[in-house]
Amino acid sequence: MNPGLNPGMVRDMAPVATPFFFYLLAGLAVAGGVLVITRRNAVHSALALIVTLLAVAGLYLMLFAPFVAGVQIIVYAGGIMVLFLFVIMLVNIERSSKDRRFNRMWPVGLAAACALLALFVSAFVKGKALFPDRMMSLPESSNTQQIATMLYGEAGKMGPYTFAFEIASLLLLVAILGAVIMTKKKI
Amino acid sequence: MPNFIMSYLNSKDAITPGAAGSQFWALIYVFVIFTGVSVAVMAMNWLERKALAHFQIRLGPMRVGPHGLLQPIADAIKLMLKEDIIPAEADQFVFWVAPMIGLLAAFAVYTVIPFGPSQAVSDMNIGILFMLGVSSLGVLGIVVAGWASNSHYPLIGALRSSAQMVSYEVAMGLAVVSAILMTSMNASGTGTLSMIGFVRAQQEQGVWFIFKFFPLGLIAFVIFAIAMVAETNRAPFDMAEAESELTAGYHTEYSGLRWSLFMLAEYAAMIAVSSIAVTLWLGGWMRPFPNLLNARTWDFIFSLFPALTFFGLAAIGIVGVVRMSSHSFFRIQRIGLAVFAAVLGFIALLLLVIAVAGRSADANVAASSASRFREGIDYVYWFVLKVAVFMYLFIWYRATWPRYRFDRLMRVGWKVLLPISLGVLIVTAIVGVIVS
Amino acid sequence: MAEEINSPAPPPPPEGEKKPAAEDRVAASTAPAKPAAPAKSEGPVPVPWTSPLVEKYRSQYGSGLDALTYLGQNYLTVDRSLIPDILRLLRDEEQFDYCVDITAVHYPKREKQFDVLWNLYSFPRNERVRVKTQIADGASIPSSVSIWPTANWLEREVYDMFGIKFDGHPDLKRILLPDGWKGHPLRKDYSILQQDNEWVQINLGIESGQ
Amino acid sequence: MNARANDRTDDHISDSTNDVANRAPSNLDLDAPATPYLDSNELIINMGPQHPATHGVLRVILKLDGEKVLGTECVIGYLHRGVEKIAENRTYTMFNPYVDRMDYVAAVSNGLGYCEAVEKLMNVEAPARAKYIRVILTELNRIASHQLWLGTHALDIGAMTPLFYTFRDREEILKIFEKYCGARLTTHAFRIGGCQYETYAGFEKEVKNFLTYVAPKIDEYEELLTTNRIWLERTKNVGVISGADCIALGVTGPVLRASGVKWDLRKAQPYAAYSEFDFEIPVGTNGDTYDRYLVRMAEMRQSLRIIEQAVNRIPEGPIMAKVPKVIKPPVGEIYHSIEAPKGELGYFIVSDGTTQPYRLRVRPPSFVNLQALDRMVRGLLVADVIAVIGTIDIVLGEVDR
Repeated sequence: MNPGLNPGMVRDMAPVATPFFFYLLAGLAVAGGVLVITRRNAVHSALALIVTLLAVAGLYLMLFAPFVAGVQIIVYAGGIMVLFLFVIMLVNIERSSKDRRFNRMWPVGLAAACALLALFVSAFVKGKALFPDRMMSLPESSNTQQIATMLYGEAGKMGPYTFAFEIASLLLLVAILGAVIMTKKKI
Repeated sequence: MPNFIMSYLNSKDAITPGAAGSQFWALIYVFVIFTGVSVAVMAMNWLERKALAHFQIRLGPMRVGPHGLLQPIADAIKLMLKEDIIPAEADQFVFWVAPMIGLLAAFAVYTVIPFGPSQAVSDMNIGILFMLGVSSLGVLGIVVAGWASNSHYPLIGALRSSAQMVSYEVAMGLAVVSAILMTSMNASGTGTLSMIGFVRAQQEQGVWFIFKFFPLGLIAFVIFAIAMVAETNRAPFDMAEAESELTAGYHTEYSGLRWSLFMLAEYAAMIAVSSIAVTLWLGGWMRPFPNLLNARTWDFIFSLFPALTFFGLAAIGIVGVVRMSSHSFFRIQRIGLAVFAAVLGFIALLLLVIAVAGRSADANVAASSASRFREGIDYVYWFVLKVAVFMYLFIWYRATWPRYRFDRLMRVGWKVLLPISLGVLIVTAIVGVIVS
Repeated sequence: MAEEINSPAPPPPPEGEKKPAAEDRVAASTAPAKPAAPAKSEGPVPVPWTSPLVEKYRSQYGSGLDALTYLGQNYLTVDRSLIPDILRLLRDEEQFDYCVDITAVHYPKREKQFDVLWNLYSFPRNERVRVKTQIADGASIPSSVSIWPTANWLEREVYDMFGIKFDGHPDLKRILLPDGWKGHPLRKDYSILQQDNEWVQINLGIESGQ
Repeated sequence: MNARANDRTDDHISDSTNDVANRAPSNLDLDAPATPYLDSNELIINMGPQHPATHGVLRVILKLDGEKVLGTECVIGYLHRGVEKIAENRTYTMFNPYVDRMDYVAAVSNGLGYCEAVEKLMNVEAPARAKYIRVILTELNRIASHQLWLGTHALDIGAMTPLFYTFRDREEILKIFEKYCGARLTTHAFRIGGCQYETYAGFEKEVKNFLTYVAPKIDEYEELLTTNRIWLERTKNVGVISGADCIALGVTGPVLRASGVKWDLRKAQPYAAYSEFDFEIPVGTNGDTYDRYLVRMAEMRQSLRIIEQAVNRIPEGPIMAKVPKVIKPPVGEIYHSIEAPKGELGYFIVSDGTTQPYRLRVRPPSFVNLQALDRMVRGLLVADVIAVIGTIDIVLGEVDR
C-alpha cells in the first residue's frame, strides 16, 4: 500500500536505536524521577514527571513500539499530566511546600528501594533467563496491527488479551461512574 | 553531493526522507518546513489583520510597506527588541520554559504532516496518533504559563484552557477515529494511522472522507472542525485569552519575544490542526477529481493552477499600484508594491515554465526529475490551498461570532459533540461492516 | 408631571413667606467675592400644598410636618424624629415606591446646618414628592436602605460629601473619594484650595502651597 | 484557590454581601453564597480600574468560587471631578459646558436636562422651534449613545465587528453635531432659554438623509446579533432582574423597561416637545441582557420616528426665549429630570437668588443603575459580569462626576 513501508526500513531505523540514545533517555527518565520526589514545588515536580514520561515514550520508540509510545504521550503526558497540573493549581501550594517531606515514612521508602535494587541486581545477574523467550520484535510498520490482533483477535478468533482488555474497560467504566457519584451529590 | 541529491530525486519510490533513512534530507525538510511555517505565520498575521480589518470596514495596516506588507517584519523586530519582563513574583524557570513547551509542541507536529506523498519529514506508522499526542502537549505550555505568572487572570485563563482542551480532545479524537475506520474500508480490510496512508486510502477509495458514507464523514469532519478551533484557543472559543474578560488570559504577564513565541505557537498550531483536517477528510495533497479527470490533459490543466494563482496575486498587486495615490508621499510604496507584484509575477512565470516542462517530460515514459519537481509543487500547492481555506475560516469566525461562555463551551463539548462523535463512530463501523 | 408645566407664576410674595433656603442664604466662603444679591421680589413662592395625603399625615403627626408646593413641585418638610416612619408610610401606603435621589444641602449659618432631602416618585400615581428634614452638624439620621435598597449608595454619597451619618446603613463609608480623604467637600466651609495646598506642601515641599 | 489572594479586600466584600437582611423590600432576597464547590479557597480578583471591559475606570472586586461569582463590590470615584462643587463656584451660564463632561457620550441630553431645569427655576419656557431642535439633537444623541453602547457591549461579549459598524454610523451623527455647534462630543449645544445657534442650511435635509441611511444599518446590527446562537446563549437569562427589583434599586432607563415596566419620562412627564410626538415605549419581558439589547435596539428605531416627525414639523420662529444677560433665578429650588439614554437624569438646583447655584445636585442614572450590578451577577460567571456591566450601560464620567 505504502511504498515507504518496506522491510528495509527497520534496518534504516537502526542507527537511532543506539546505546547512546538508550542511556540518554534512561538518564533523563531517572533524573526526572528523582526531581519529581525531591522538588518542593508541586508544579516543578509535575514538569519533571512529564520529562520522565516523555523519556519513557522515547524508550518505547527504541523498542519499535511506536503505538505504545504514542499512547504514552497522548494519555500520560497530554491528558493525565494536564489534569495533574489542573489539580495542583487548585490546591494551596504555599502550605504544602512548607510541610516536612517524607515525614516518618522514610524507613518504608528505604526498604522498598532496597527491595527494588535487589530485584534489579538479580535480573542483571540472571540475564535473559527471567523473561519469556518469545520477544515481540516486530517490524515497526505492523506494530499497531500486532497490538490490535493481541487485543481484539483476528477474524472469528479472540486474541490472547481480549478478555483482560474487556475486563479492564469495564473496570474503568465503574471507576468513572464511581467518580461521578462521589463528586456530585445530586445528579 | 549533487549525485546524492539527484539520486534521491530520481529514486523510483516516492518516499519520505524519514522512511528512506536519509538524515540529510530529513534535516533539509525540517529546515524548509520550519522556515515555511514561520513565514506562513507571518503571512497569516498580515492576512488576519487585513482580512479582519476589511470585515470591519477598516483598512488595517497601511503604513509599513505597501498595504502594510512589511508589518509582520516590523512587528517581529519590535517584539524582539522589546524588554523581556519577568514579574518579580513569577516562578522564573517555569515562566521561562512555558513558551518553549508550546512552541516545541506546535512545531514538532510538522514532522508528520504530509505536504505530498514524499513531501514530509517522516511517514510515521502512528502519524495521526503522534500528531494528536504532541499537539495535546501544547496545552501544557499554556497551563504552566498561567501558573508561573502568579497572577489571577493568567491562572483563570490557564484553568479554562486546560479544562477546555482536555474535553475537546475527546470529541476530536473520536472524530479522528471514525476517519481511521474509513481507511480500513478497502479490499484487505486493514486501516492505517499513517498520515500519508490516510491520503492514499482516500485515493484508493476514490472519495474524500468528508463525502464518504454521506453524511457520516461530513459530521465527523464538522465535529473535528469545531474541536480544532477550541483546541487552538481561537475565537469563538478563545476563553483562555478572552481579552475583554481576562485582559489577555494566560499570557497577560508576558511581553516581547516570549509573548511572540506564544503567538507563533498559536498560529503554528492553527496551521497544524488545519493540516490534520485537510489530510483526514479533504484528500490531503490531492488535486480535485484526481480519479475522475485523470487524463493527461486534465493533469496539465490542474498543474497550471499554481502559476495562475501567482499571476492572480501579481495582478492584484498591479491593480494596487495603479489605484494607489500618485502623490509623491506614496512613491516608495508604489515602487515597493510594484516590485512585490513583479516578484509574484516572476514566481508565476517560473511555475508556468515548470508546469510546461513537467508536462513535456510526461510524454516520456521515464519520469524525469523535472516532472517529479512539478508534481511536488502541485502537491504542496493543493495542500496549502486547502489549509489556507481553513485559515480564512479562522479569521472569519473571529470577525463574526461573539465569544462562547465557559460553561456553555464545556456543555457543548461533553453533551453535544462527544455523543454525536461516538454515534458517528458506531454508525460508521456498522455501515462499514455492511458495505464490506 | 403634567401640572407643573403649566403652573402659573404666583404674584410677588411678601418677604416673610420665603422658604427657609432664602433666609439662610449665605455668602459662601468659597464663592467669588460677589455680594449676595438681595432676594428678588419677583418670582414664585411656595404655597401650601393641600391634598388628602397631607391632611392624613398632618392629622397623624401634627406640627412636625409642613407641606408646600413650589413651581408645581410638592415637598414635605418633616421633623427629623419622624423620618423613618414618614418615609416608610410614603412607600407602603402612598405608593412612593421609587426613591429617585437622596441628597443634602448645607446652610452653615443655620443652627441645624443640613437639609437632607429624599426625592421620591410614585409609579402608580406618576407623582413626585420631596421630603425634607433638617439636622444639626454631627447629628445622625436613620438610614432608609431598608425602605429603598437604592438608598445604599446615595446615602454613602451624602456621607462622603457632607459627613452626615446614617444610622443602620449596612456599609457607610466613602464612595467617590478615597478612604483617607479629609473633610467633606460639599460643605460650604470646605475650601478647594486647602486640599491642593496640603498636597503641594507635603509632596513638593512648597510652603506657599501654590 | 491560589492562596496569594490579597485579603485586604476581603472585609469589603463581606460587608457588602452580608447586608442581605437590610434589603427588606420587594423580593430582593439575595441568596446566601452557595457552599463552595470542592474545598478550594475563594479567589478574589480585582477587575479594573485598568481593565478592557469595565468601560472606563470602574473597579469591581469579584469574589469567585472557581468562575462563579459569589459577590461583587464596585469601587468608584476614579473619575470624580467634583462637578457639584464646581457648580457652586460657577455662574449658571458658566456651568453649562461642565454637564457635557458627565455622560460624555450623551452630552446633548445632559445639556438639555440642565437647561430645562434652570429654565424651570427661572420660569421661562424655550420657544417651540428651540424645543424641536432640542428634541432632534437629543434623539440623535440617544441613537449615538445606544450605538456606542451596542458596539462596546458586543465587543465585551467577544463580537468585534459591530463596534466598527456602530462607530461608522455614529460618525454621521457626530458630523451633524459638529456642523450644528462645532463640537462632536462635548457639544454644549443648548443655552438656558433655548438654543444659541439656528440650524445650519441643509440641516433638515441632512437629518433626513441620516434617517434613511441609518435605518437599514440598525437592521444590519441586528442581523449580526439578534439571532446569533452564541449571542443568545451569552445574553439570554443572564443578569436577570425583575421590575420590582429595578424599582427598589432605583434602576431606570432601558434596564427598567427591559424588565417589563413601561415607564419613560418622555411619556410619563413629558418635557421639551415630547408630548407632541407619536412614539412607543419598547418594553421587554424577562429583564435579561437579551431583552435590554432588544429594548435599546427598538429605542433607536423609536428615536428615528421622533426625529422624523420633529424634522417634518419643525416650526419657524425664534430660538431663544427672553432671558436676562445675567442669569439670576429667584430664590427657590427645583428638581427636573429627563429621560437620558441611560435612565432618569435629574438636576436638583437650589438657588439663593445669586448668579451661582447655591447647591446643584445631579441625579446620575449610571451611578444608580450600577448599584444593581451586584444583584444581577451573583451566581453567574466571570464572563457574565462583563456582559452585565456592558448591558447596564454605564459611563464612568457620570458615575463619578
